[in-house]
Amino acid sequence: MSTPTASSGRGGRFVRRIAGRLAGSEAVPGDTWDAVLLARHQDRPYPLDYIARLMPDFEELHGDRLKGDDPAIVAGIGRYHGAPLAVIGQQKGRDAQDRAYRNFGMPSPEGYRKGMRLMDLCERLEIPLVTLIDTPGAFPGADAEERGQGGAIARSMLMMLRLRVPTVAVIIGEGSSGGALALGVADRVVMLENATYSVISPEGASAILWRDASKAKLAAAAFKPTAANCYRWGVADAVVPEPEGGAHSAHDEAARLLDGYLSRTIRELQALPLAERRRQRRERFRRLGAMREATSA
Amino acid sequence: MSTPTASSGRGGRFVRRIAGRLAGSEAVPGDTWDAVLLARHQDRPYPLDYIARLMPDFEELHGDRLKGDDPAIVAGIGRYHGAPLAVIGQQKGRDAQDRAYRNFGMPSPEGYRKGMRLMDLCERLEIPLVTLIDTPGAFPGADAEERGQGGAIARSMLMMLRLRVPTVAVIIGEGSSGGALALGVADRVVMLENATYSVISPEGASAILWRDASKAKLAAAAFKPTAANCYRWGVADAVVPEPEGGAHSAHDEAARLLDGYLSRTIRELQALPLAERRRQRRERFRRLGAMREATSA
Amino acid sequence: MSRRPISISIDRLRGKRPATGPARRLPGDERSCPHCQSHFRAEEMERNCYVCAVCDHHFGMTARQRLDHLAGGEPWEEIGGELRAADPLRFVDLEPYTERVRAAEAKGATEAMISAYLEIEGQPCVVSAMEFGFLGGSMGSVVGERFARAAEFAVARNVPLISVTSSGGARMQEGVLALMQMAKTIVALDELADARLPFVMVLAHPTTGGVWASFASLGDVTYAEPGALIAFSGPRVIEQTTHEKLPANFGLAERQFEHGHVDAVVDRRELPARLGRLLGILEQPPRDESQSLASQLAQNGSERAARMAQALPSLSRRLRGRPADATYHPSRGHSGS
Amino acid sequence: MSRRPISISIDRLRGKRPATGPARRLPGDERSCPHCQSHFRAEEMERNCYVCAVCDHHFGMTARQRLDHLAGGEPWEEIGGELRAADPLRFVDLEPYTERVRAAEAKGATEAMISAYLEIEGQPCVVSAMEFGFLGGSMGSVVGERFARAAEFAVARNVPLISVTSSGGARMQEGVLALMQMAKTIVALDELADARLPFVMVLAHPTTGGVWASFASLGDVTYAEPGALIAFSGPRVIEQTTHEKLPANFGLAERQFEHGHVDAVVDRRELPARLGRLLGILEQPPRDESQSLASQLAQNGSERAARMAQALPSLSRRLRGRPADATYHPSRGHSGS
Ligand SMILES: [Zn+2]
Ligand SMILES: [Zn+2]
Repeated sequence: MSTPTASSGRGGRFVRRIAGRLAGSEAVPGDTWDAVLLARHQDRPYPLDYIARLMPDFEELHGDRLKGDDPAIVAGIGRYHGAPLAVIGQQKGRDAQDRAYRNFGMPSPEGYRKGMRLMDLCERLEIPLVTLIDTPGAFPGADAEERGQGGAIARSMLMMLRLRVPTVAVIIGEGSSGGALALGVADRVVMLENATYSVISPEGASAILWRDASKAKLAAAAFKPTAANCYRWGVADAVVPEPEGGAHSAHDEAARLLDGYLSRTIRELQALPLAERRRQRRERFRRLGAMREATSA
Repeated sequence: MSTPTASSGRGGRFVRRIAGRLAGSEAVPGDTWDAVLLARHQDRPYPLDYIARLMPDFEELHGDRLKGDDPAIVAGIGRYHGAPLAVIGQQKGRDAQDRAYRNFGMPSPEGYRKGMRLMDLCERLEIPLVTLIDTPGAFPGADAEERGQGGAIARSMLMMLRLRVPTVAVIIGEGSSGGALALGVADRVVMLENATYSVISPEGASAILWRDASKAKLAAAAFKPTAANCYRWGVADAVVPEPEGGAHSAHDEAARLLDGYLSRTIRELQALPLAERRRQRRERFRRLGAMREATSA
Repeated sequence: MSRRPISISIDRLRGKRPATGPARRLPGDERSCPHCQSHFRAEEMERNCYVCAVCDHHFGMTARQRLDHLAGGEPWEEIGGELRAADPLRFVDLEPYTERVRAAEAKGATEAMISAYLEIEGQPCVVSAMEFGFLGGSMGSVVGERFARAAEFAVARNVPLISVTSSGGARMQEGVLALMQMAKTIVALDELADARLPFVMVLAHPTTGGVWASFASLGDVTYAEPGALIAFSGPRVIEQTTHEKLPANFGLAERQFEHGHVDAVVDRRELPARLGRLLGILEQPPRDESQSLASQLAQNGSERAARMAQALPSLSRRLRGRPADATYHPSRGHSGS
Repeated sequence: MSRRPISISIDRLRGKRPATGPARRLPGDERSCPHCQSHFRAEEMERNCYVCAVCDHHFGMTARQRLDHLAGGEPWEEIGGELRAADPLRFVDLEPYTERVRAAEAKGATEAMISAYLEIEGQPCVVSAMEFGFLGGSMGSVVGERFARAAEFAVARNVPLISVTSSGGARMQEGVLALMQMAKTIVALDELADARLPFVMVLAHPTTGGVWASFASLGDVTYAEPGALIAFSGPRVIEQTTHEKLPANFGLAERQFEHGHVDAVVDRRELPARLGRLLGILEQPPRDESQSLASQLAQNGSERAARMAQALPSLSRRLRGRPADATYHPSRGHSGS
């Protein structure tokens, strides 16, 4: 079997989807665990912190119109650079009480359905959508399962894919598993400098792959979930800088840096014809992956 | 105040929306209570009885993908005259056990949401939709309320209104209240000869308006909910004949008579351009009502 | 869709109402709060938006009071005011429907909903406000038609639609034609949606039956007043049918919020400001101005970001080697789009 | 959307498989049922579709067995069979990912999903079947790509797509690129929807994690095999995280049916007939033929109705006086449409 850096090998040739990117410099290995810690730093700005800075006029919406309101997801509409903008984000709590209230940023199906309700509003009223992703994953509870956690995530992705308005997904902290990707199927997916994006949390991977809950650092190094790596793989379209020392050290500055990217990008996306924007969005997710082709079966 | 048959009167002139129809002969008064009893006859064919006769190849679908499956509503797709057709109907039970299982044909929000799931499928796969309406009303339960009974009915109407495929609603028995109308916003609304369509059941009206549960017959006579009257008011576009003696006496024949109307109507609707079909559908419900105009405030 | 010309009775502007119009004074000189038994004089009530100054209980409001309140005392322009109830079924229960209507009209209101064009905190919009005092705020043909004309008026003026509901449901005395008004309101909202205009709901006490099961459930944003009962089936019907014992707060706004059916419970005294802000948020900039404005502001945003980026030497290292066009470069100028 | 030419390895048709292909015989000569402990020889198992003849327990099936079963033993045409796993992260946990893949491939399967063009009961369609034996049926880049190519092939041939899932979720060893396959399958389904083609799901044991949270949840029609575990988070994760005690049937097909997430629990032995019938129902007639066929049949229906209507003298009385064009007149001929 070939490894990704070899362009040919026993039994196959490398499909050059991401080969170009992988040929770039590797991530600095020591940074990975630091990035994991930074991405989860308890003083890091959460969606409501960004919203308060980017959109002083913001109306938070509540409820999925089906069953309840999930505090792990905040959703609403605000005034942004002279036009309406919708935001959906996973919200962690800062102190112990708030963390419990927000269920540690782990959404239930009601949260994703609240988001879909807002997507429907975006579609009808032609309002662009920004998602702010920061979750250890969707909530793993028996009730959540029975109310369709899997289907809620799947439908959220499908609905984002079909939206006719410009969409930007920003990984602002910890983007873990399908619970993160549910809000991540956007025209542009960007990561803050110290954000991570991964198929599973390092702790989860440690327990499952190493069968040892203490191997999280090892797992983090293996997953390489940093913004730089995600950018190399094509999973992130851009990396938005954080203030020196990290976003947690200067919320205002972090918001201003994000503002610069968002306002420019929304404007660029609005300038694209709808058909082209949708083509690009589909193509973006259609091409992701790395594989070989067997020359003979 | 003017009465509907007077075209002018004290303080107003009659808006001639339904005046033309009302000028026709009145319904035979003695028929009303008979129609109520016939519409609810326990041997009357229910949706699954029609489906079995019109579409031997029928796949019933279950579940709203959110919370559960409501036996008071049956929904599925079948082969009808060489093409797929979707059906949503309220299903009463015939014996005591089945009646309880079907909750007496009173749908919960899950039932309407199962219906909406099927409407979504119709839209995506371009499959015409027929609804078969037969309910004393939506289920009045505290749980149903908390899971959004009102919103489920409203959204079901909105979704039917927006569908791009041809739709036909058939009142096959008792069409009572918003629980019936939730499935009734179609291109064509027709009633079987002995079906009734009303804002409330005679018993409900009796208790509320007469403050006396025993005045149901009086209420029925006041509401005049027969097919002939609904046709006169423009609420029904056509009346489909039943076998002599009523649909309960000959299910096969009742199905054949419905088949004749449905197959012709679906074909006619399919021949209409989409924009024209939607215009007609909106206009149909936009114009219903009876009112005066004050000459001076 | 047949578009009748929209008729507006501007002779019904505030201050020009005939003496036989709606009672501006509540009957008697005082009202007592059903919750805390405090007494208030009529002018105290009006000053506090018909909210109990002691316990915040929200009293009922007439449609005119509601429109005056939302318009901040400024005049409003009625839409479809000339429409009056007919009696298509020649309906008689304990008394003839025509008599019920006559009695309700004699109290001053013309129907159970008033639609009007007005400004809320400087935001032009159309508001349909229901009148519980007119046959329990029931929705008959006139309510359906006034709602539909309100939506059509909003489309014609390109402004949002707001509705304040207070209703026992469909008007039974108009039979199945009353039921059809539910569908008519849905048609109206679909036209509004085609025009990409927002629909904002304010659920006042009570919002039940066919009103809750039609347009009142379909707000883009849905506020409710504190303590408002919001239900399809009322508590009595439910208890009679299912023999369930209902909790004391069944169907109330606060509980509906918990169950995800309401965006916020809003004190009536804050409602005009809240609605004004919301309409401001939702306002779409004119197409062209939007692009230039967005472009301008994005430029500003980028310049600020560029200044910040001076302090980020580590970033350029990390981003090195990437294709330039796919990266966010705060220090680079924008190409025109 | 970039449309790569679809490559088909027709040398993998049934009967032409290399000896090193998938094991057609189960290891050893017998298997015992984990539920009722009955013993069966391999040929007995195959004859009964790998279902316990005593207690109906559904054993696992390889993807090839699944395709053979659905195709009724007829040949099928593989889609994307040349794709093999890469190791973009150079991933090592307890052993290197490349070693795990090598070991899995050595057992005969090429990846955790096989996509193929075949006929089920005479209905042409594309089937993507998962292989739990290949790294727990985990979804990595190859699974995502084979699924996407299956959908694109279905669009090219204008046939429905069916998927049979059996998976532990995303393939962790491919990191975030495995996660992205969830989105890729959604893109594929959106293309299928644009072509108005149906997507039918069959959930086999187990369907969990990122597979359940992407395409597997989005069937137009969704069948599940009896006893299949269907969940986003598995029971162990849930118990560890929430310290809940889960019911014995947590997440099983029968319970998922009760909760509204599955249309029917279907015994595997009935699956080909059930799918064949469903595809027959969903088949759209060619546009023109459709209209003429419908017209013909409607004519027939009308003639039958007309015969019936002879026995209905009361009807004509009741309908008298109505505008003729809005009424259903069974005795009248049809005007051409
Ligand atoms: Zn008080
Ligand atoms: Zn067994």
